Amino acid sequence: MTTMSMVQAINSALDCSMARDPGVLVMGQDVGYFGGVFRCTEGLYDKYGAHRALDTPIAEGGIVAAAIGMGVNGLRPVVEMQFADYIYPAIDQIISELARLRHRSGGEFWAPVVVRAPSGGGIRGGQTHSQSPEGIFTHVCGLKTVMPSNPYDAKGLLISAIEDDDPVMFFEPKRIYNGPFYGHNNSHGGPSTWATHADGEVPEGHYTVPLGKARVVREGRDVTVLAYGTMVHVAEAAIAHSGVDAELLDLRTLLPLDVESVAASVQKTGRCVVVHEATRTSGYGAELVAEVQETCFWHLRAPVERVTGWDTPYPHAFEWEYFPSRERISEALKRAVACD
Amino acid sequence: MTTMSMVQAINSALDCSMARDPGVLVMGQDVGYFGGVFRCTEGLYDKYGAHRALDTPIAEGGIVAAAIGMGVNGLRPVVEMQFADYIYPAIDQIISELARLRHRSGGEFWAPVVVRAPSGGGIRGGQTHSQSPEGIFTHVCGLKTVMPSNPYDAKGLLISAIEDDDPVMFFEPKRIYNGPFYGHNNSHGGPSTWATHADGEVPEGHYTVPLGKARVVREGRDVTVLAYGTMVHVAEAAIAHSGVDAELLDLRTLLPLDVESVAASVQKTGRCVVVHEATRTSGYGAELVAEVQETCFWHLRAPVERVTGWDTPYPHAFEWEYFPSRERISEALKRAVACD
Amino acid sequence: MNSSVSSTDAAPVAYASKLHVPRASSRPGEPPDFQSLMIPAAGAQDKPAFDVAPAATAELAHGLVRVLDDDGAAVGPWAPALSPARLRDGLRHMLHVRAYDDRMFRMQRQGKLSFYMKCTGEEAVAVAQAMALDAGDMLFPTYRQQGLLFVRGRPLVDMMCHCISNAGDNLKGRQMPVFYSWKEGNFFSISGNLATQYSQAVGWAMASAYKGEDHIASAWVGDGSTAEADVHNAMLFASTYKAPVLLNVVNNQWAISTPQSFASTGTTFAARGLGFNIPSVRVDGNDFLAVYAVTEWAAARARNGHGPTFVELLTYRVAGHSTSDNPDGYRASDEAAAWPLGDPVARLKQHLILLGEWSEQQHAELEEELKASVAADWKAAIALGTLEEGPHWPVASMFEDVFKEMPAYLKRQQAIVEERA
Amino acid sequence: MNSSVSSTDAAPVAYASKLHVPRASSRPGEPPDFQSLMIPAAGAQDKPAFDVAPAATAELAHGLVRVLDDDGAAVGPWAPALSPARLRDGLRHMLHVRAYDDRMFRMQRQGKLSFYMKCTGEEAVAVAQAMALDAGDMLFPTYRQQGLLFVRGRPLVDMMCHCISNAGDNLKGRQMPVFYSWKEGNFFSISGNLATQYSQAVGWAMASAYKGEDHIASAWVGDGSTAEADVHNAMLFASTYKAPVLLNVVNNQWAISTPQSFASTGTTFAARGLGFNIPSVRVDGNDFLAVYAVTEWAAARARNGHGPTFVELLTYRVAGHSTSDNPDGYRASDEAAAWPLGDPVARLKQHLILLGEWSEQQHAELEEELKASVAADWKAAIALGTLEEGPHWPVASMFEDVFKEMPAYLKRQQAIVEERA
Ligand SMILES: Cc1ncc(C[n+]2csc(CCOP(=O)(O)OP(=O)(O)O)c2C)c(N)n1
Ligand SMILES: Cc1ncc(C[n+]2csc(CCOP(=O)(O)OP(=O)(O)O)c2C)c(N)n1
Ligand SMILES: [Mg+2]
Ligand SMILES: [Mg+2]
Repeated sequence: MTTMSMVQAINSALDCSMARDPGVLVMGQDVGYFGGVFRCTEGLYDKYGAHRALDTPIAEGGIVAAAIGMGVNGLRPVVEMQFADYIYPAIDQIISELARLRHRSGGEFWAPVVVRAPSGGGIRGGQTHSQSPEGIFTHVCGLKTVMPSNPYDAKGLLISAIEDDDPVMFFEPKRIYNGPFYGHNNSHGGPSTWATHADGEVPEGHYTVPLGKARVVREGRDVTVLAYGTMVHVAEAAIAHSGVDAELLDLRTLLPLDVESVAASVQKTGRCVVVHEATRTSGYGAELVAEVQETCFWHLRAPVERVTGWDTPYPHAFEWEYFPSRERISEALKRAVACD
Repeated sequence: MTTMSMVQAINSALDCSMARDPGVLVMGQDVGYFGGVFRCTEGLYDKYGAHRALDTPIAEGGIVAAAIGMGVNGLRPVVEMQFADYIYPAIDQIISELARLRHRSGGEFWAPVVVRAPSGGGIRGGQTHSQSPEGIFTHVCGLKTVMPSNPYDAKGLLISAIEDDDPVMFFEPKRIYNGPFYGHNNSHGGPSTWATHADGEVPEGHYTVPLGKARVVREGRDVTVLAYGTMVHVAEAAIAHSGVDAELLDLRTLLPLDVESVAASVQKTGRCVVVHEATRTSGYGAELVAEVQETCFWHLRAPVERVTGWDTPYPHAFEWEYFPSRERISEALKRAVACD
Repeated sequence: MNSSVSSTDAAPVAYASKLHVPRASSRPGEPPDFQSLMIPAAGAQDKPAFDVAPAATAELAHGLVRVLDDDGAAVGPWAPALSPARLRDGLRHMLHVRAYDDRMFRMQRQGKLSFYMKCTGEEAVAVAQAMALDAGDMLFPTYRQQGLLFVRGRPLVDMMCHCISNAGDNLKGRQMPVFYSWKEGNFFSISGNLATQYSQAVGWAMASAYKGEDHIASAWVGDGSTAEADVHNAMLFASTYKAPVLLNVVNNQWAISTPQSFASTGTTFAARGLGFNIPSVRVDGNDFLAVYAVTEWAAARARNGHGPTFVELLTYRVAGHSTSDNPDGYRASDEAAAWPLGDPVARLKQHLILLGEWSEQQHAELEEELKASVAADWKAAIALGTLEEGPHWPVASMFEDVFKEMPAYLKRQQAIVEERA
Repeated sequence: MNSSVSSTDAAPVAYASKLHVPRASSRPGEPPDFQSLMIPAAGAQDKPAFDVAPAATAELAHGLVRVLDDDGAAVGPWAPALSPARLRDGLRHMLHVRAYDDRMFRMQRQGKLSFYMKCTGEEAVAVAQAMALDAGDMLFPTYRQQGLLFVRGRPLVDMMCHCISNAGDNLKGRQMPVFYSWKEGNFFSISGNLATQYSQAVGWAMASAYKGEDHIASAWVGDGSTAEADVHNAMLFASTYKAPVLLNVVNNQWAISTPQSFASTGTTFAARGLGFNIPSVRVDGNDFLAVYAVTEWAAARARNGHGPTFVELLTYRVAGHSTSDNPDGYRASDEAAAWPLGDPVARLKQHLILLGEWSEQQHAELEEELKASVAADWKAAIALGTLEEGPHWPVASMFEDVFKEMPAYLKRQQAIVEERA
């Protein structure tokens, strides 16, 4: 056991997977010699060579298409999109091909491709380095969608994703690549680096965290908070800040959603707040509200509220006003428990 | 006043718009000489010439990009995607560019492009000629999303869309291009061609139907049905079939949603069923459920239910089992009113 | 120039447009015009070494490799060493495809299929290419290379069962007709989305090189579909990583109603390959021998580590695009007859007769035989179910294969369907 | 070949890969290697007529248009007729850009900007091209053509205000630094998404032709970004409709850490234009006169109805990609010094001195003057607000311009933000 940042944990997941299976390779822009703009593939080029830490042209659609062909030919490519914002040129290959191949071929062909993409705000990247497009992919049948919130899960989920025979969209919240994050001023009192966070303790070897299973971060009685990625930590801070006895679920996998855990919690608490950084309208939060409403209607004692990014592009100068802050979540929690 | 099919009404909207404004042009695959695979641009080539009924290469991304450039240079291009299923190669230009341009340039540049696309099942087109991807676009800030359910609205909404200075995604339910449709066996008793349907009466000249306004198709007291496109008619048939006194709203514009009309209706009826043909998870129906739940929670007497396409690709042989049928909607209505 | 606007509404002055808009080789009422096609004589092109520099193929990319001359003789350096028996195999496959197409088209007209697409006039492309490739080579076709399946020996009954989505359909009723998939035959699942397979084929070939294997990939795309970004991606990746892949463009002059001039930019498609530093060849797609020879050469290049080859196959789509269109609505009805490269079946037949290895009578007999066998196959296929009456796969099977294992939420949806059934 | 696997886990045998993976011109610790660049002598290329056939530009696409020889003399048919005053303007603009870049880079290092990108070594590209275009021509640049703004006269204070997102930012604090937009100067909003502007520029140019106007468009893209599908779309549409557009590729050898060999397919970028039947020219991007001449020629072609021109500008990215990377991590630290085409500022200066129109002293004085004026501009900019302290645009302004008119649901969201403020 050692401590790792999320970047190191992802790197370790790739390393373990490449060591165990010669069919695993990483590919993408600047992932080879350079080790990736966020350093997630650092060292893999030296260790596994230019063929397995494969630099590519700047053509997201071509990268995913090539990965699909490789997947059909027995490899397990792990594609890095330099930013989730740049996934759109590849979306036809992802939606029309990668997601559908097994079904349309009656099970004859499939491509076990993982698409990794740093997402969310946190680097003052403005509207084209801050997006959270995960909701779009949850609308596409045939894709699994994952977003870890800490190093331990990141490594275990990524290894699961690589070993999974279905395609997986793996979103990495870049804001917590190098340390946990609790909101604007980081004044939660929690550990400020992964090195001192419990979930920063990561085994060096192979292990998996199953896809499709949420994690109860904190038990509580009065309201359920559904969150994933960075927002898990901000929600944790908001719970502390608000003094509300909330139960916090880290969904980890968005599709397939762990409906059982969600329903069990909301049926217990009778209230629910959904949090994500993505824009609000038709975001994944809408699906969560719909799901909760359908499975827990008779238990609900307050409207399920969404705390999300605004329905605007992510503005460079106003990251903090855009970001679903500890305060906004905290107010939603208080509104929820005020209902009875 | 004359009667028109939806194809003719769309054609008439294009004709009127081109006649009034030399900056309006239609462009896309087979839209020029041939008049479009669904005949929506028939006659425009002869009337307005090859430059204004512009055939294009088979490159959806290139078509939308060119349209954006044209829009920036003062034209109002109306792009036809041959099928909504083929919109994905253009999605980067739509999401990253068309939708964002006005905002990112501080209002300096914008492109008033309309993207028309036949969507939904109905021609045994299998998974790549039957999709309803509208939900994805409602998650993208900066785009308006429209889907008409009849010739009158189709023409009026399309003219509004063309005259709008914002980009508009305009989805045309191909199943009702040539006649209304009430479900599998069409045994609703309603008119079977637009020629005998009230909404098939369409003025020949210019008129508009405003974007962002829903239409009450049928007033009712016990449950609100939210639908758009083909499903409006199927819902109408289901209401008749079930005997439930339902209020039916044809949303017409999905974004911006006419929340006022939706809320007013659900607050009156206390129950709501949401219907669409698109796949269920994270579809636009999720947003509707979330919205209803947020604005009408204290009025709800039953869970808001979604009746949608299944979370699978649209299967060639099983169109009817896939399609949200009159029966499935009807059962949902009965379940809703059974709650109290 | 824009026509002037006429309408009931007040008509503002239209612009005096200077935009260039490409033209078609013919439109209804116009005479066909294939003047702009460069068609050198058979035997005129050199055959370079396998390791030819891309730039040295400029002549091949702008010219046209042809082997069969007007008399049916095989001439020039590209004439392949094919035995009469193999040539007769080729002829049989082409006739078989044609008989199949005719039957299926008629069945569609009778409502037994929802849709169909013929490859009439283009049979040499798929048949000769499949014969020049190895069984272990992976095929990434479009809907217009049904000939590949015939050469690789797929039972016609299986193809038909797919086309009518019956209980014998290996695609479980999910796909439209003609979007075949056949793993056993290394024939990749055909996508409804044009050109996506092109860049996937390159990835497949990269994986083959990555694994140190000798199998190559071959991909096809239509002239119109070359406009898609996937073709760019394919060429870029193939050239960058020297992937062992054949990138074929089947230039049959039309993309539904849109002429090739909306994709060719006024030069040959093969020329585009040169821009990506890929050796590129333009070949008479109606000349069985030429197609075979070029494919054999390109495959050998790929297998020996010389990377990709870009091949334009010049041919003509004699039938409509599909059962959904009538080509007389957008091109002169006598255009096919005016096509200067003739009919691939007639040309190979002429060659075999010239060699003394075939006769009109044998030909007529073969046509009859194949017609009868296709009819028998059709009977066998519909015995396993029809589109409208079934039996089909169980409806609930549509929930399978979305994922390898069905997640709980899909099981719940499946249960609803099963309840209703 | 794969390196062998070493790990704590049991290591299965890796494949013996045959995949070709391109190499870089240098990596840290290696000597720079620009052998494979073809660099003919200045004056060696012919200058064709405006209506040259695309194929006839093959020499230009594989060669290199150069005007300034080693002594700083302007030689050959491409030497443009530029007055000493105009040349001094060009020199001043390039030095101004350099002074601006230096200042902004330092300010970023001090935390006053969130991010910055220099164009050091590439100043001739944007400056000479902007000078060769008309004010009414529309520019579709990348983040590395800041020189265009200098030539068109944008106040530096405005550029700085954008970069620090203060109250004077015309982009209202929405965009990252360097993603300028300037409608008044016909300078299109720069996108974070690479290459998207390239195909939009073609649409803009098509609209110009559609309206019967004479304005042309000019678009830029980096060597790495040529891999994006938009570049393919741009070339295809530009050639198909003969759009009046200049399609420029700024080949500065690197795309972040990735060498141009991952995009060039081993030939010139200009060669790709030939495949689309577009006249194509490769030009010494560090030769102010050559860049000017080629741009002037291409612009005249476009304006006179001869359609697009594809231009590769061969240059070198002297600085890091942005403030976020250190190039010593992925290329030899002496690579810039080994770049065979020198520095564009030094070369134009040498030329002017040779003409007797400039001196070392004037040069030094100009550098001082520009440094001082940029410093003054910076003061004026931060007086209008800083990134961290403001004043900024009102926070609630972020809800504006999503649509032309704000819909009710956005007003509701805006109200929440206003309440909190
Ligand atoms: C991405 C995409 N866009 C559009 C279509 C609709 N479509 C189907 S076939 C076709 C024409 C293709 O022409 P070509 O590539 O020349 O092939 P051919 O049919 O002539 O063999 C079009 C536009 C599609 N299937 N996929
Ligand atoms: C679609 C997209 N993919 C990836 C990126 C990330 N990215 C930004 S700049 C860059 C390198 C571009 O290199 P090049 O085109 O050579 O231009 P240069 O920076 O050298 O001027 C990359 C990969 C992006 N901005 N957009
Ligand atoms: Mg074709
Ligand atoms: Mg570069």
